[in-house]
Formats: sequence, structure tokens, C-alpha cells
Amino acid sequence: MDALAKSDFHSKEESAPAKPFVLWRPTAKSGLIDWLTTVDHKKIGFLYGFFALIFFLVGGFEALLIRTQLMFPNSDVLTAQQYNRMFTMHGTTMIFLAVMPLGAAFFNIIMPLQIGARDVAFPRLNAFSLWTFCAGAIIVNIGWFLPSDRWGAPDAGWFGYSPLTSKGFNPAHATDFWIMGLQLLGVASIAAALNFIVTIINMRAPGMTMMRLPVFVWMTLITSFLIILSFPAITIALVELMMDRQFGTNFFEVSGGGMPILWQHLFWVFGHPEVYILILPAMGIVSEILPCFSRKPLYGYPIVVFSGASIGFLGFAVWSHHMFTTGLGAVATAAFALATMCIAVPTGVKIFNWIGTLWGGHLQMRTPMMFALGFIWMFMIGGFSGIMHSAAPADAQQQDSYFVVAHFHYVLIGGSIFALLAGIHYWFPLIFGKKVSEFWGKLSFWVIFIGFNTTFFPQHFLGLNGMPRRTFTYDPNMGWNTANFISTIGSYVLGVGMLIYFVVIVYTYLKGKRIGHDVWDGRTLEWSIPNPPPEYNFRVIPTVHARDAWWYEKHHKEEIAQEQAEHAKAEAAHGGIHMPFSSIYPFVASFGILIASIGITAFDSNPAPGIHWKLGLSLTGGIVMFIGIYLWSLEGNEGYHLHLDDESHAPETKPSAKPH
Amino acid sequence: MNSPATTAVAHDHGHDESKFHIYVQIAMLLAVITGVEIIAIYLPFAKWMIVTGLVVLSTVKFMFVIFYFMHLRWDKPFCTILFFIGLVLAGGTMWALLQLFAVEASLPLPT
Amino acid sequence: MRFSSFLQPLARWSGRAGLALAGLALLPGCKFYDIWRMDGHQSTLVVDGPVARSQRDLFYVTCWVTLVIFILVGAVLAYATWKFKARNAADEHAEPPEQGHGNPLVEMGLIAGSVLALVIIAYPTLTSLWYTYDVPTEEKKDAYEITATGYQWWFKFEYPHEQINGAGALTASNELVIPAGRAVRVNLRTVDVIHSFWIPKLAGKVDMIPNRANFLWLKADQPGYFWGQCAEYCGDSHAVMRFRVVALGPKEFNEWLDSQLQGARSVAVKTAAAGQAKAQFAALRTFKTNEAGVTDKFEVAPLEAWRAKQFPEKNEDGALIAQGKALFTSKTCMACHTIRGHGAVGVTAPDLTHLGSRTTIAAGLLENNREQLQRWIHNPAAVKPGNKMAKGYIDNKISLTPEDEAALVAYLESLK
Amino acid sequence: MSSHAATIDHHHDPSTSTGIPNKKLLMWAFLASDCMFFGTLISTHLIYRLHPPAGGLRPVEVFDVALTSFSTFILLMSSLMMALAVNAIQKGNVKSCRWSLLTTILFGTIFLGCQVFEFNDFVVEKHMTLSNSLLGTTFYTLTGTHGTHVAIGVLWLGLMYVRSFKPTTTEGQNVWLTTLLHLVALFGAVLLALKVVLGLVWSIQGFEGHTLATFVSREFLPMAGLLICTGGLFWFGRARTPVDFTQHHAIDVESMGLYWHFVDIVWIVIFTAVYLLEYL
Ligand code: HEA
Ligand code: HEA
Ligand code: HEC
Ligand code: CUA
Ligand SMILES: [Cu+2]
Repeated sequence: MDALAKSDFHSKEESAPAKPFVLWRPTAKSGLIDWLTTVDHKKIGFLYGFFALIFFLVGGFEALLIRTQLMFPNSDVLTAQQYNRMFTMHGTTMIFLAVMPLGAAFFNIIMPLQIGARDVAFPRLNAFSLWTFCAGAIIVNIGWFLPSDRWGAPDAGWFGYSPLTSKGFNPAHATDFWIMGLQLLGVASIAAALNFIVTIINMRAPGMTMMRLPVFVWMTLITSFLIILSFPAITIALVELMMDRQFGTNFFEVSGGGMPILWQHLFWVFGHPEVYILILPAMGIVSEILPCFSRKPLYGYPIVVFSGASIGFLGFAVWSHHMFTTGLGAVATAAFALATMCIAVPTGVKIFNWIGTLWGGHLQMRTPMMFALGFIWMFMIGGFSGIMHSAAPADAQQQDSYFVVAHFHYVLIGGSIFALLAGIHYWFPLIFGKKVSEFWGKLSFWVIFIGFNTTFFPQHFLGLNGMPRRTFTYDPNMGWNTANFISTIGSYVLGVGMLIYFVVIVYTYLKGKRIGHDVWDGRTLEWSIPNPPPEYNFRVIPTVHARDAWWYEKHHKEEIAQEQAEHAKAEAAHGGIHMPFSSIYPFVASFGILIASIGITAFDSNPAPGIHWKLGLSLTGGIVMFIGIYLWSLEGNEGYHLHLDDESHAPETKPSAKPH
Repeated sequence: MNSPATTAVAHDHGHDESKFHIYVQIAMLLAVITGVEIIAIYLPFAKWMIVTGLVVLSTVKFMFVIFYFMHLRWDKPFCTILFFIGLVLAGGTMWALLQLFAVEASLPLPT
Repeated sequence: MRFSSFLQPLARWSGRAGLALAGLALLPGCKFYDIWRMDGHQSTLVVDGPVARSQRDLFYVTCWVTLVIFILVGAVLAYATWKFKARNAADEHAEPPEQGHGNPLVEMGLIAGSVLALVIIAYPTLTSLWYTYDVPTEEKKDAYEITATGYQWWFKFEYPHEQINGAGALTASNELVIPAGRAVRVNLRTVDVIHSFWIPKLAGKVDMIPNRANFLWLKADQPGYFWGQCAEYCGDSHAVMRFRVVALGPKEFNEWLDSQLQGARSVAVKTAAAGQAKAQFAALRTFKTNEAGVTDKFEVAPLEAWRAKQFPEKNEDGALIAQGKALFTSKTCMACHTIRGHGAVGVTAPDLTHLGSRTTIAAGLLENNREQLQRWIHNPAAVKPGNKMAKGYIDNKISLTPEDEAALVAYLESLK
Repeated sequence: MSSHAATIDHHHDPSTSTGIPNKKLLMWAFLASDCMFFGTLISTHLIYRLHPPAGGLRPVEVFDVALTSFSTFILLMSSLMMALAVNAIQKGNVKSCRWSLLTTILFGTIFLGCQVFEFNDFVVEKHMTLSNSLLGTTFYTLTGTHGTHVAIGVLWLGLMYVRSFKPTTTEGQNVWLTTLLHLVALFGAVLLALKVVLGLVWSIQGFEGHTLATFVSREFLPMAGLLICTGGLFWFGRARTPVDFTQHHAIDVESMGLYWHFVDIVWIVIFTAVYLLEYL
């Protein structure tokens, strides 16, 4: 945190106008208060990443327990219920608490830098998203720490098919936690996504036209659209489920005429776009890394962008491919099967263009590049098993078998996680000013790569050999023993790989040597600024002349220098760099939401016992939230101005610049 | 309490002065359409005709509100595009869902 | 870091060696060969019916098409990586290559190629879809109808065309007997949550969804014995919600139907051997949790094993059985279970009328023999987490002495 | 931004890349998202209408088309007032903007009152509750969610209205307390008025032992409170120091207006798809 907090900050600040106490704006630039009140997109992004990685380790630990249980037939490392909790929480954690926020971390840190902005459009809303995400994460996980008969961790599977989630079959509050937690995560994601959309559309530096945006920014934009358009569906589904559980409505209640199949539709209307929410940022990252290390622009930029958009759009038209076995009728099944196959085309286009990018380049085999190449290979395999699923009759044999588990881990780990790990390595020098050792980076890559394939490749065979998923045990005579054993060993190797990866990252963060500016000889704007990035990002808002803006600048030095000097003058005349004030109220509002949600999840459909504290808790939380939001709106979106002196060092106020 | 500086109304936008009247007229129109809708349901025409009529009338109302009250008509087209992405996807999803539940395979069990 | 430059080649080589090792480990010939033998009891590749065959063939089409694409694209990718890799520092810092931006013709060609590949997949998908969806018209007349209902966590099978006077349709549990060589249309229902009906060797799964009239059809080529499994997560014991299917030739099937239509068997009381058998049962061993409930017995000839089960055992202990029969009532087992002809008419639990003639109990989890029967009724909760019978034990305050268990087991075994 | 000219082009914000103000863009994107939200909710209702369970309530036996038409009309008018409020503040006409806001609040409250009345009627007279029928389940959830949107809108409008009194200089004043009391007066007036009017209507109807005779005694306290609150509204609404609420804040009012109009168009859809189509 150090590296971030102590960024190169030499400036004179204007003091804030006098204000009543509650509207006083926090000014801490380090320490706990700073982290709680920060509106700096880089710090918020860092926190997102930090929490996400913690949850990734938690989810990974759960996965290792799952694999340990399945190592041998009929083992009893876990009880049935523990196992069911484990995979439910593993899926939920990995998807909502690890990969999505890790994506959000990159959106936050990198996207504004790539478009030449000083912050996101709504800095406090950004903080609110972060803290609401934390509230959701707490609620989803809180059940682990409560007695498991009446509370407990969720155990209805990550897509919580009704009616297994109804009060009748799942009376414990575990399911209420799951519902409420997901609800909050949805709110957080939508708020963040709206922010990113406005930022990308409206905060671009001059000259940064839409068709000059780095592909990662494009993918951020498309992902954000997917979020705001798909999350409402699950929000409604969860509201309906909550109403069923707390107020006795009949949405999924068969005795009242409800149709549980409706849940599946609503869930997957969200769920399929969700998987593209997980993969598109990854594709964006890879589309940044490959050109950089091939020393060539991305091959077929417009087509890559367009294919991303069409993947996003088509993603809304294929949800029922998760429901091929629910008896939709032949026509509907056929329609969804064909629509699903169509997605192979835009996805293929991306793969081809990545290969085109490599073609004729000078490939530098650095760690990020290794992960990016690994991504292409692994994602291709995952995509192909996806295509096998899309052939609906064949899927009747594969659905809910380990073949699906293999498919989605290839796209999720081999896809999303590989690319995210690549991204961490790639942008680490920028964010922290330190570089991870190539040796340890590559070693971790190989261990992860081998561990991953050893874990999940055999699972294809398990699935085709009839092993159902979500089973805590199996008989020894089914022909599944060897594959399960290998898979478990693989997962340990994978775990060791991950361990190496993260230990090395943390080590570098603490002890690594400082490195210079623009280590990779990058192509996009984020590399044009010092590392770690100063609070204000850009001394002068850059003017963009070409697609790989920084590359262009590097090759047109004089022209740019002249231009920048002019801009700097203009900006100084305008009062200097405008920076938003920090604020505690987003945190207060989210905290209120957390309290209220805990209260609400504790309601029973027959609210007699303990109704007072539950109601009290909910109301208190509601009031805290309201106060937070109200004061937030009252304090206004003001800020202060920074005046950088000419060379951005040796300012009048702080005579001694820190040595680097 | 308007400060003197701001009382001078902009003259570069021809529509500004007349907006008040446009709004009132549109509101009247919307009220009338609503009235027509209410009467329509009691008319002795074929059901499909009335349904079509209702859908058309509601769409007209919808469009008037978003393009006039919500300014889309005068705003940058990007706002319209943005909103219509959501509208079209939502409409498409609704259509698909209703279609899926209308097919024979999806009929609930007879009770 | 300095030492890393020294270790660099090492890292590279250890990576390669690791890859090679992993590849070796997976090769046939190594000990791990049973991964490649895709002929488990629930294999979807080694199949025994036209529906599953159509699905498998489609799978192979998708598999081959994508494999070819994978090899083509992979080859180009591998070549590009190898060919254009910077081999030394000079290479790395060389003037950047020409900054080109793509070629529309190549793109269009590749898109066209992908579309073509998809058409190759789509066509058989559609034909297979229409074939597997419902019984083909020409077989409709001859098709046999069965209703399967999912319960947490077992299956009930009804034969709507085999009515028993005054007792509704013929009902069986956990073992489905079907005519071989004949299309069977299975109506899929559930009384609680979603389950899924899956017999991999005969047909892909279709879910049993509340308030929804699902069905599937299947056909077994030959008489045979098949493994089935609930394939939709349905709560605690989803993993052990299994079932078995027995396909019989026309004659045998009809014989089986005739025998099933009878009520439960009654055994004459011959007091002589009672005490002896009791002692023998009482001494039955205890089981570890999660101990496998099956032996390799069926692997060889499961169908034969099933056939053997159809006949009463030679030296039954009539007295013990009578005692068990009485206990079945007094311990309130009959509140949940049906034993047709013996006065038990419960409907919330598996029909036990012909339990003795089945090869498995507790939804395909345990083999049907004395040990396992006793294990089950001794403590169902230990065998199948969360199951409803264990709850019934607590609610009805059922406690069984070893003698009770012995008698009940004898009785249950006699229900041929 | 202190150097803004006297006239503001409300459709162009030079500080953004597209010229569209950030807040407006945010609101439109949010509304796009909300389309999906109501889309799925309305779908749920329609799907269950497609397959009503046997023996369930029939909507026409429950609905009251006259009441709904009235509230539809009211909501349309509130939309008009909202548009006028935006128009006024864009021209810097704070006073007119405030009156329009107040009217919008009033109409919004009437709409909510109609909904309270409707729900009450359906539950008590028509015996349709959230849990006793599928129709009740989907109907109350759908219209209730819409009602919640309206309520949030009213709250927002109220906060904006009170905010329009924020003085330019806060020196030496207890802005805090004034604002809080002003808010209390506003929402007190709104809620109490709602209560009194509903009480009156029920008394006229003779609903559940309400009679005109008992009306006065029953509603005495609320009426007194209403009087006080209204007085407070006038007191705080009196002309005071110059306020920090000008053309520059038009964008805030405008984005609030977008939200309000959206709630209106959702009702246009609900009115047709949920109510009118039932009568065919
Ligand atoms: C990152 C997430 C991600 C991604 C990107 C994908 C991508 C795809 N997925 Fe996957 N999927 C999941 C995550 C993802 N999936 C998850 C989590 C589940 C399980 C949920 C659960 O049940 O728990 C799932 C389940 C799932 C199912 C349901 C299986 C079942 O339960 O029965 C299906 C069925 O059609 C499917 C299909 C596809 C397809 C066609 C793609 C396509 O987008 C893939 C396209 C890519 C390629 C095809 C490769 C590259 C292309 C070329 C080289 C071009 C040439 C190729 C051809 C012409 C074929 N997926
Ligand atoms: C992005 C999403 C994501 C990711 C990254 C993973 C990662 C992993 N998953 Fe997960 N998985 C899902 C998403 C994901 N999974 C989903 C959605 C489901 C379905 C859930 C459901 O059915 O409801 C699922 C289900 C699932 C199953 C099936 C369970 C079942 O159906 O019964 C299995 C079984 O093997 C599994 C295994 C693993 C393993 C071994 C990893 C590994 O990659 C994990 C690697 C990470 C680590 C190992 C942690 C890092 C290291 C440490 C913690 C240090 C300590 C370790 C050592 C010293 C060894 N997963
Ligand atoms: C509360 C009801 C209940 C009571 C009482 C009950 N059972 Fe059961 N029984 C069940 C259920 C439910 C199952 C299925 C469990 C499963 O497989 O998940 C079952 C399964 C069985 C099976 C295996 C059946 C099969 O088809 O595989 C046997 C044998 C059995 N019970 C015997 C008994 C005996 C003997 C008693 C009395 C001592 C008894 N049951 C009392 C509910 C009950
Ligand atoms: Cu029944 Cu799983
Ligand atoms: Cu999908």
C-alpha cells in the first residue's frame, strides 16, 4: 500500500472552504482513514484487487478441499453437507468475489490511465461500489461463522435452482445470505459499471476517438454494458425468491401454481452474459499484452472490437443452452443451439487476430506474454468443449457431468484467470514501480500451466464416462478412480503454482527493486506516466494522435513536447489540476446497507421470534444508509486544485523531493 | 430568487420559449390517448384489433414521453442509442420469454 | 536480479520437461490407462441404445470438427510463436517490425471457414435433436409407457398400463424394468425439487421439474443391466440418488410383469430354525461411514445376478420372517412404505412389495443383501445423509434391537 | 467553471468528450438497465397470466379500471409538471421551478395514495393477498416495485425542493437545522395529507366502520399536524437570502426528471399490459 500511497506528489494544494462539521472533507493521504475515504481510482482499484485475491485464495482453498474429498472413491474428508457448501461457495466466491472484482480492479486502475483521464466520472460512486461489494462479500460468507443448523453457509449450488432454495427445502438462513449477498454484489457491480460507461464515453482525452480506444477499454465498455443489462434479471429473480421465502409469495411455489423453471430462465438470462462478463476483460488484457510483446500493433483492431461487441450482444440470446435438458421443446432447443454456435465466429475472429498479431513480430517471451499465450491455447480448448455443449442432443449426455466442469474451468481458469494473472504481471511495474522476477514468474507459469491441465483435462473423460458433478462421493467400480486421483494431484500442483505466483508478487511488492519508467516499451497511454502513477495521473492531459497513443508519442517526440507545453500553460491558466475531495459517505452508506441486509436476512416468513432486533437492525441500517447518501449529496462534488510547478519536482512547499 | 445574470434567456435556441406550450400540448395529447385506450377496451371489435390498437397507442405515448419530456429529440443521438440498447434487449428478452412459455412443452401440469 | 539470468534456461527446461512428463503420465501403457477406457457403467461413449448412439455420434462429429480446427489453428499458433520469437537480446531490441493493421480478405476467409465448420456441426445437431426428442412416428404404436417420479432421494416407477385391481398402477422403486428392443417413453415427474433422469448408456438426461410435464424416450438394443443416476443437484444426498435399469426380452418382461402384479409373498412358518438364524444375524458387523455398498459381483454378469434374485431363497426361516412382518407394522414402517397384500400402504417411501427381487436398495446405493439391508435399517442416516427415513425414525421414535433388525431383514429379503 | 457565460447550452457540456453531461449519461445508462429490470418483472407477471392456476382469481373481478385510469392520468400530469420544472430551472427561473416541483410531488403522492387505496381495496374487499394467489403475488410485486420507484422519486423530488433553498453563503447560519426542519415539514405535510385524504375517502365509502361522523375525531391529530407542517412549508419557503440554486443545477433537476419520466413510461406499459389487456 506504501508504494501507492507515497506516489510522487509534489504540489501546492488549495485549502477547502470552511464547512459545517458533517460536511468536512477528509484530507488524509495515507493510513486507514485514507483507504476508507479515498476516491482515487487507483487506490480503489488496488483495494478491489486486494480483496479479490484474498477471495481467490479462499475459493481456491475450497476447491482443494473438494478435490481432496474426491481423490478416492467413498472418502469422508467432508460430509455431504459440507461438500455441498464447499462447491456452492467455491463457485459463488470464484465468480462473484474473485474474477469479477479482479476485473473491476483492472478497469479502475488501468482504464482511466489508458484514456488519458484523471479519474473516473463519479469518484465517490466508485468508492460506494467498492464498499458495497465488500458488504455483499461479507454477507455471502458470514454463514461459515454461524451455527449451521439455523444459519450456515449457502449450499444450494451457485445457480440456486428453485425449488431447492425455497423455505420448504432449505429452511436455514444460509440461502437468505446467498440471496442478499448476491443482491448487494449486483448493486455494486451495476453502480461500478455505470460509472465506467460514463467515464469511457465522456472522459476521453482530446483526440481519443472511440476507434482509438485501447482494446482493453473497449472490452471494459462492453463488459459494463453486459453488467448493467444482465444484472437486473438476477436482481428480479432474487427479489422474487426473497419474497417467496420471507413473505410467502408463490413465484416458485408449486402448490400455488408457481413454475420453478422460471427461476432458471431468469437466472440464465443473467448467467450467460455473466460468463462473458468474466471473459471479455480477459480478452481485453490479452489484446494489450500480445501487441506489446510482439512489438506490433494489434492485428485487425476494428474487427477485434466489433467481435467483442457481437459476443456481448449474442450473449443475450443464448441463455437457454444451460437448459437443454429441461424439455424446452425441440424448436426452442434448436434455436438456442444454433444461436450458441454463432458465438464461435466472433470468438474465433479474436483468436485469429491474436495469432495475426504474433505473426511477423519480435516476440519477447516475458512472463505476461507466457500467460497470454497460455490463455490462447487454454481458452481455445475451453471454447471447443463449449461448442460440443452447444450441440444440444450431445449436451443431454454432458450437462451436469464433469464434462461441463472441465469446459468451464478451461474457459474460467485457462481463460479468465490466466489473462488476469498475465495482467497482474504486466501492469505490476506500472502500479508499484517494481518488477517481478522473470525467473519466478515463468516458473509459476509452468507449474500453474501443468497443474491446471493435469487437473482439468482428465475431467473431460470423467464426464464422458458418466460422472455427475456436485457429487460428494462415488463408487469405486465406475471407472472414475484414476482420473479423479490424477485430477486431485493436478490441483495440488496448481495450488503450489498459485502459491509461488502470489508469494513472488508479495515479495516483489515488499522487497523488489524500483525500476524505471515504461519497462515493457509499452504502446498505450498508461505507460507515458511515471510509476507509481501520481495522484493526478497526467501532468498534462495528453492529446491523442493515433491508436497506440504512447507509441506514437515516442516516435514523434518534438511534436508532442511542444504540444504538451502549450496544454500545460492552458491548464495552469484554468486554475491547475482539479482533484476531487475524499469522502467518508460512500463508506457510511455501504455500511448502512450491510447492517440493514443482515437484519433483513434474519427475517423468517413467520417473523414472531426476535422480530424486534431484526426490524431494529434493518431500520438502523436503512437510516445509516439514508444519512450517508444524503450527506454525500449535500457535501457536493467539489475538489481542490493542484498546481504543479514546471518540472513537477521541487515544489515550494516540500523542498526535498524523495529520491528514487 | 434568480440572480439578474441568469434572467436573460438564451436566444440561440429557437425551441426554448415554445417548450412550455409543447409540453402542455403533449400532456393533453397523452391524456386523450389514455382516454381512447380506456374506451377501446369496451369496443365491440375483434380482440386482435383492439390489442394491436392498444399496443400502438401505448407505444405512441411511450415515444412522446421519451422524445419530448425526456428531451431525446433535442439531445445528442447517443442518449437515444444508449437507452434503446436497453429497451431493445429488454423487449427482446420479454418476447423470447413469453414465446418460450407459450409453447406446448412449457405448459404447467394440469392440476 | 542477477541470479535469475543464470536460472533462466533452467526455468525454460524445467517447463519443457514437466510438460513432457505430464504427457507421458497420461499415455496409455502407463498405469493410468483406465482414463482412456471409456467403458464405465455410465459411459456415454460405449452405448446400448439408439438414442444414446445418436447423441454419441453427434458428439464425435463435434469432437472431430473441433479437433481439426484445433490442430490447424494450433499449428499456426505454435509456428508463429516459434518462428517469430526473439532469440537474443539484439533481436529483442531490434527495430520494431512494420506496424501493420490487418487484412480484411484474410479475416473474411477465416470467418467463412468458421461458419462452414459450424454448419457441419449444426446439421447433425438438428437431425439428432428431432430424432432424440420423441419416439419416432413409426415406433409410436409399439412404444411402452412408464412414469418415473423423483423423490428426495429415490425414484418411483409406475406402469400406467398395468393396473392392479383397486390399487392403481403397478409401482416399482429404484429399479426400472423395461422391455428391450422396444421404444419406451418415460414421463418425468417429481414430488419435491428438481431431479434429472439419466441412464447414460441408453439416453441423455431430461430433468424432472415440478409443475412441468417432461418426458424422454429410450430404447435398449439388447436385454441388459444399466446404471442410472440423478443428474441435477437436489440436496444433501444428490450424489447417492441412483437407480438401475433392467431391460428384458419380450417373454421375460411379461413374466416379470406377471410376478409383479401379484401382491407380496407370504412364507409358511416353520419354527425349527429360528433361534439359530437370529444369532447369525445379530452378529453382523458394523460398517464404517462411507464404506462402499457394492461389491464387484455385478461387474461380471449383472443381469444374471438380477435373474438369480427373482427366486425365493432355499432355506428361509419362516418364524423369523413372520416376526419381521409383525415388526414392520409395530415399528410403523408401514406408515411410509407399501407392501401390497401385507397391509402396508404408505406412499411417501419406496414400495417394498417385491424388494427381495431387486439387486440394490436405497436408490442404487447398496447391494441388496443381508449385511447391507441391516446396515440400512440399522441407521439410514449414516448411509445416506439427510434422508427422510432417518427423520422418520426420529419422529416415530423407532429403535431396533439387533434381533428386530434380523427379523426385519429376513422379512424384507423374503419379499420376492 | 466559474467563467460560464450567462447563457448555458443545456445540451452541451464542453468538459466532456461527447458534450453530454456526465450525470445525464449516467441516468440514461441507468434507465437502460432499468428497462431490463422492469422487463423481467413484467415478463414474470405476463407468464403467469398466460398460465393461471385453476381456480385462481380472475383479474377483471379484482381490478377497478376507473381508479387506475385516474392514477394514470395523475402520473401523466406529474410528468408534465416535471418537464416544466426542468424547463424553468434551465431558464434560471427558480420560483417557477419550485412550484413545479411541489406540484410534481403532490401528483406523485396522489398516485401513491391511489395505490394504497387500491391495495387496501384488493386485500380487504377482493381477498387477494400477496400469498393467497399467483395473481396477487405477481400483481403486488410488480405494481409495488413500481410504487417503490415512485416513492423514491417523491423522496428525491422533496430533497431537491428543499435543496433549492440552500443559501449561497452558509456563514453564521444554522443551515443544517433549517434544512432538516424544512424536510420534516415537507414530508410531514405529504404523508399527513395522504392519511387525511384516505381517511376521508374511506369515511365516505363507509369502509370498515369509517363514517363521516368518526372522521373528524379519527383524523383530528393528523389534520392538526398537517396544518403545522404546511405552515412550516410556507415559513421555510419565504424569500430569504440569495440561493445556491441556478441554471448550473439544471442538470441535477434534469436527471431527476429523466428518472421521473421513466417511472411514468413504465406505468404506461403496465397500464396497458397489466390492466387494460385483461378487459378484452
Ligand atoms: C468465461 C466463461 C465462459 C466462456 C467464455 C464460455 C464460452 C462458451 N460456452 Fe460456456 N459455460 C461457462 C463459462 C463460459 N463459457 C460456465 C461457467 C458454464 C457452466 C455453468 C454451470 O452450469 O455451473 C458454462 C456452460 C456452458 C454450456 C451449458 C452446458 C450444460 O450445462 O449443459 C454451454 C452449452 O452450450 C456452453 C457453451 C459455450 C460456448 C459455445 C462458448 C463459446 O463462447 C466459446 C467460443 C470459443 C471457441 C469456439 C474457440 C475459438 C474459436 C475458433 C478457433 C474459431 C473456429 C471454431 C469453430 C468454428 C468451432 N457453456
Ligand atoms: C473463476 C472461477 C473458478 C475458478 C478459478 C475455479 C478454480 C478451481 N476449481 Fe472450480 N468451480 C467454479 C468456478 C471456478 N473454479 C464454478 C462456478 C463451479 C461450479 C459450482 C457449482 O456447482 O455450484 C466450480 C466447481 C468445481 C468443481 C466441481 C465440484 C462439483 O461439481 O462437485 C471442482 C472439482 O474439481 C472444482 C475445482 C477447482 C480447482 C481445483 C480450482 C483451482 O484452479 C483453484 C486454484 C487456486 C488455489 C489452489 C488457491 C491458491 C493457493 C492457496 C490457497 C495456497 C494453499 C495451497 C497449497 C499449498 C496447495 N471446481
Ligand atoms: C418416515 C418414513 C419412513 C419410515 C417410518 C420408514 N421408512 Fe424405510 N424408507 C423411507 C424412505 C423415504 C426411503 C428412501 C430413502 C432413500 O433412498 O433416500 C426408505 C427406504 C427404505 C428401504 C430401501 C428401499 C429401496 O427401494 O431401496 C428399506 C428396505 C426400508 N426403507 C425399510 C424400512 C423399515 C424396515 C422400516 C421400519 C423399521 C422403515 N423403512 C421405516 C421412509 C421411511
Ligand atoms: Cu435427485 Cu439429484
Ligand atoms: Cu452459457
